[in-house]
Amino acid sequence: MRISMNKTLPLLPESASDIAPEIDLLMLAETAFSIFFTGLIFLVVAYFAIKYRRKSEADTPPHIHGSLMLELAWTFIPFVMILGFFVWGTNVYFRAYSAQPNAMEIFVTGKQWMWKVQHPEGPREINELHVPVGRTLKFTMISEDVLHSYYIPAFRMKKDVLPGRYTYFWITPTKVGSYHLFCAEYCGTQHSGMIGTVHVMEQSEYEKWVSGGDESMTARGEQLFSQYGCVTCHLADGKGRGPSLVGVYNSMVKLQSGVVVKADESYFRESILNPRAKIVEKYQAVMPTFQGQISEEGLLQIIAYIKSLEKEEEGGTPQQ
Amino acid sequence: MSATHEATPPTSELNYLNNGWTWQSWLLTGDHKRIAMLYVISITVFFALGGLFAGAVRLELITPQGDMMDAETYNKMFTMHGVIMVFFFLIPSVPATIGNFLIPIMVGARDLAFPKINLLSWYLYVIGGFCGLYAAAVGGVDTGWTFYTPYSSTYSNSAVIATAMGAFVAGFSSILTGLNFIVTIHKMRAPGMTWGRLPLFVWAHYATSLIQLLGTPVIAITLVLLMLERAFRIGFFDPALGGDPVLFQHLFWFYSHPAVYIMILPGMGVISEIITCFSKKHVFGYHFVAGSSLAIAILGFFVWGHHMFTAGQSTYAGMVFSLITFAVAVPSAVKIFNWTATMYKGSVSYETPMLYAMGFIGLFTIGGVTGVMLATMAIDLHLHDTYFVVAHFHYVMVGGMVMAYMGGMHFWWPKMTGRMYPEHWAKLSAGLVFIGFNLTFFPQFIVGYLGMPRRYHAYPEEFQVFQVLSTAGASVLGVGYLLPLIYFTWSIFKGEKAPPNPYNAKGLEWTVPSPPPTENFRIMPVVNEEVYAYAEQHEEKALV
Amino acid sequence: MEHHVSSTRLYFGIFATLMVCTFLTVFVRMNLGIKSIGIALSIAVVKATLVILYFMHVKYSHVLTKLAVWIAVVFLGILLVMLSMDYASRDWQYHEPGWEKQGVLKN
Amino acid sequence: MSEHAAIAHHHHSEEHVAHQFDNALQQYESGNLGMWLFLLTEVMFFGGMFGAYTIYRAWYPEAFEIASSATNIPLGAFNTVVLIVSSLTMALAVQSAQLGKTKRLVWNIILTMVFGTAFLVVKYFEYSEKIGHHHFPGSSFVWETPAPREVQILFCLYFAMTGMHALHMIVGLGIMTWLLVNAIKGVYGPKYYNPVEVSGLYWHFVDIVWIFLFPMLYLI
Repeated sequence: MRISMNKTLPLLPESASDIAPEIDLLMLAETAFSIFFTGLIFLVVAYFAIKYRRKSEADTPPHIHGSLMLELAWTFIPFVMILGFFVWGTNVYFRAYSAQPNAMEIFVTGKQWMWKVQHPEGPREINELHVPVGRTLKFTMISEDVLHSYYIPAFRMKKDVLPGRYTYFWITPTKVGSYHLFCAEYCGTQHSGMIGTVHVMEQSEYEKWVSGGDESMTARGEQLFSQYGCVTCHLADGKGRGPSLVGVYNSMVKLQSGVVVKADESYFRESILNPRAKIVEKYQAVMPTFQGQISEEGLLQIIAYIKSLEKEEEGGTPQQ
Repeated sequence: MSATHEATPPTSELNYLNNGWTWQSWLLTGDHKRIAMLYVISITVFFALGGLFAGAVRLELITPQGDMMDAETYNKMFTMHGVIMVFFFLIPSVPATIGNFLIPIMVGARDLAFPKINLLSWYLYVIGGFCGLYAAAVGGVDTGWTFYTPYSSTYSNSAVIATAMGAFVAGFSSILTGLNFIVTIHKMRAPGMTWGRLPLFVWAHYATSLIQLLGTPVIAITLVLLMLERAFRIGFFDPALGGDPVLFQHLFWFYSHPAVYIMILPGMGVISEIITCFSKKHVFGYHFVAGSSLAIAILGFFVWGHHMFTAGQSTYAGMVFSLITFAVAVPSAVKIFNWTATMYKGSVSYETPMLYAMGFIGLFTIGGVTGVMLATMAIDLHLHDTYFVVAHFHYVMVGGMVMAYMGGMHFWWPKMTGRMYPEHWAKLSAGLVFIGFNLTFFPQFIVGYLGMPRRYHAYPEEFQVFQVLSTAGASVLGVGYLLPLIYFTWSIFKGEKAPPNPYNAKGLEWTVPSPPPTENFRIMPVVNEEVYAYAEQHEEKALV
Repeated sequence: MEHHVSSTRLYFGIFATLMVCTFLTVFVRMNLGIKSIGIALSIAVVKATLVILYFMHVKYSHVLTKLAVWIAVVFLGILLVMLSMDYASRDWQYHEPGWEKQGVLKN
Repeated sequence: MSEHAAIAHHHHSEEHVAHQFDNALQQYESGNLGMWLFLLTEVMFFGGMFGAYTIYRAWYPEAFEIASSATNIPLGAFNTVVLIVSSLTMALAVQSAQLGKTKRLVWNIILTMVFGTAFLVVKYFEYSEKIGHHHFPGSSFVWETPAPREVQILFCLYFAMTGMHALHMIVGLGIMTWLLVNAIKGVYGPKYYNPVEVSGLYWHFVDIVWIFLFPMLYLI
């Protein structure tokens, strides 16, 4: 497998995502700013060093205390200039880490020392990632052991992958090719072996690839849902001992304590592993914990299934 | 110009070095100058050790396959390099050696306020150092100097507790040094030594000491919690125990970011002294240079989250941290502008300390502007945990602090030992250090932007050319650091005898003999002239 | 050395106040059964202030000592506030646009 | 520097003034400031744990409420009283030294030590009670009712915070012993009471830490 390289400008990595050109532009602007200031300092120091070199031991330099105007100038002018970079950089960052609508989902599980990926349609892969060009992707990531960081230099994107908690990022690949995938957060002995390849494919090719015939995540999740007996209490009509899960994803749930929380991936994960942490209003704390019984990948499958329950109900009358 | 000159005793008289030759007179001394020399020796040992580990890392990285040592050994090499250089070299470097030696003399006192506590700091440092050496001897530690949980507390199979204990104990050494400095600067200034007359070296150490007092205890308790979690599974940070690994990062960086300023502020103090002396001019904007030290120390406590932009920290918190990080760049820039302006219309000579100081200005500027890049959240998305970060902090720590330390050692070597160093060799080594340093670390900016993560034992082939350049530079740098070790040692025995004030510099330390007597002053000084009064010196000369 | 010497009466007065405060905080919790972070910590702050001002003589001390106390309070505050800032706002950015309009689901 | 250079004024003749100081006042002020700076670091040392407590309390409010009801409020309250009494006797010890009442100084130091020891003894019983109930975190931890992991975090904080506090008490008792020996020798008086005062500052600080730990770990 050949990694795509930037041939026109070998000092820049390949640029293959929607935010990559923006980050490159920002970097270019800051580099220009930096070269200007560093160059200025270098030149002035060199000029003073030569012009005012000591000619004799009896040199008598004038006594200059300083200048308030100069101090104010070189305090505030650089500050205002870098404030511009702050606003610009923060803007791009917020877009990169904020939720985007209609994203295609990718589920990543990191463990010492491999990256496992699940696609909702079914395919699973290790240390590789196949994605279509031009689609917005939502990465939902979790670690089974220590800290990792999912880093694709060609996308100019990384995010730490933590144990016990989902982290996310959104990105749109813009260029077909194969790119490096690295673990950027030190994770132990084979840290430098926790690498792989990201394949950005044409939409049509991706569809061919993804229809490999594997069972979908939703289907696997549904199996787990009945295997662990979830289905016996979480009845779809809401008459079970546990609340119905149909259409719950992304909605607001009122808890016994009166607090209203958002039912996102983290909420479901917590409710499976630590059911008593958040009890839904009008229900009893009777659910046992599944801590240590379901793998992180299995949890993602169950959550994918719960999320799919909403989609199936779209158009129909919601069951309450 | 000074009455103390007339009272200068003949060199045959006792000074702090020849006042007692027994082991006890050194190991149980309360004299800040002797303790400073003990520190010089011990941090040199650790610098050499840390340098050896760095050498191993650089050799391994010549080839991309990772074929010189196995991954575990490599991980231990960079961890030990980081731990030793940060906790046992950079943090004590200037404050515990040059600072310890000079602060009482500069403010006009006989010693630090608490000589026994000063000695205790050195012993704590040595005990901490032995903990670190013990960890290395029983197989090393492989967590990275940042000790991130849960790897350090649960998964690593190396000597984490011994190393953390070393850093913990050395931390108390640092706290006590800072405490001693603040009390000395507040309470023991000579008559007439007002706050506005304090040398900028003292101001910088005052700011440093504040950070040592307020930041170090937080990492101390964090390391204690880490050790408890590792030893007894008392959970604080491991998610398997209900904890949050990001909390460890918060508490760790609450100290470790300000600690970066512990490492650089004293260096800035050194540079202020050198530039004014070799330009024969009052420091431009004295009050702003002094104030910027305090500004850096205080603002430095508000920026730690910029190490965690990609760590799963809230983006909104990150925004606040980013903004203040931009702000903290300003006082550093103010210093650089003022140093440059100090040379304006001066009488600039190029002795070795000045070469180091000019090198510092250049390298620290590069370190600073790349820091502004990393403070930009969007750029940090790409650059965090890559070689770009490695290059950036080496430009600040090595290009900044080590250059300043070397400059300071050359500048005050005649004062500390009473001997001159060989000027030509020193200039050669300053040049080698500057060239070797840039060759080592500049390629890392590029390989970092290309996307090579740090702490990689093996790496894709396309990065090799930069790593080879870097290793080549490191060997030049190594020679640059070996030379001073040799000629400094030589000069102690064979060097030319140094006069009290070889550079015609200003400041109380240049009014006492070289080396100074045990209690620094034969006659306690009274200060009645402004700081850095180089112009007055000439007027006086003209009158005579 | 002219230093302030507090009277024995003052010491016992402060001591009595501290005792009353301790009684109050326990009474609120055990007898009234109120678990209130606000009440308990406010009483603790009052007690700590009394100890600092009178037992530790800060009220009669050099301005430098007063400054040291304030620095301790301020920097502890920086640690706690900036730390909480992250935890309080962690999940804000993960909400997809328009999610809040979906309303509360009644199970 | 000056034509009017000062004459060296070593007050070696002045009793108890160390060689690096000009006079007793400078030594007194230095010692005092030094202790206050040390307490500054102590605040930040405990501050790290207070930070962890704040976060986990916000994360697991229910678990913390359940767990804090397992702490023994009467014993905690008793210890609070004991520590406040010891702070009073410590303050009186400083006052006695200032006034030169050596006998009263000795007795107040002894009382401070007695109350300090009483605190530790009560703490010992509290610890053994908790360990007996398997509430010590780690492999032996048992918690029957919900959310054991989250409850355990509070006990981790409980043992870390009170343990660190108890360690400070033990150090304090060591300092008191040293003070007592010197006080019996009659070292301290109106001219030289700085060691008593700075030790008192330390003792009061440890008291203040407990003033916060008590509500945080027992009451809320």
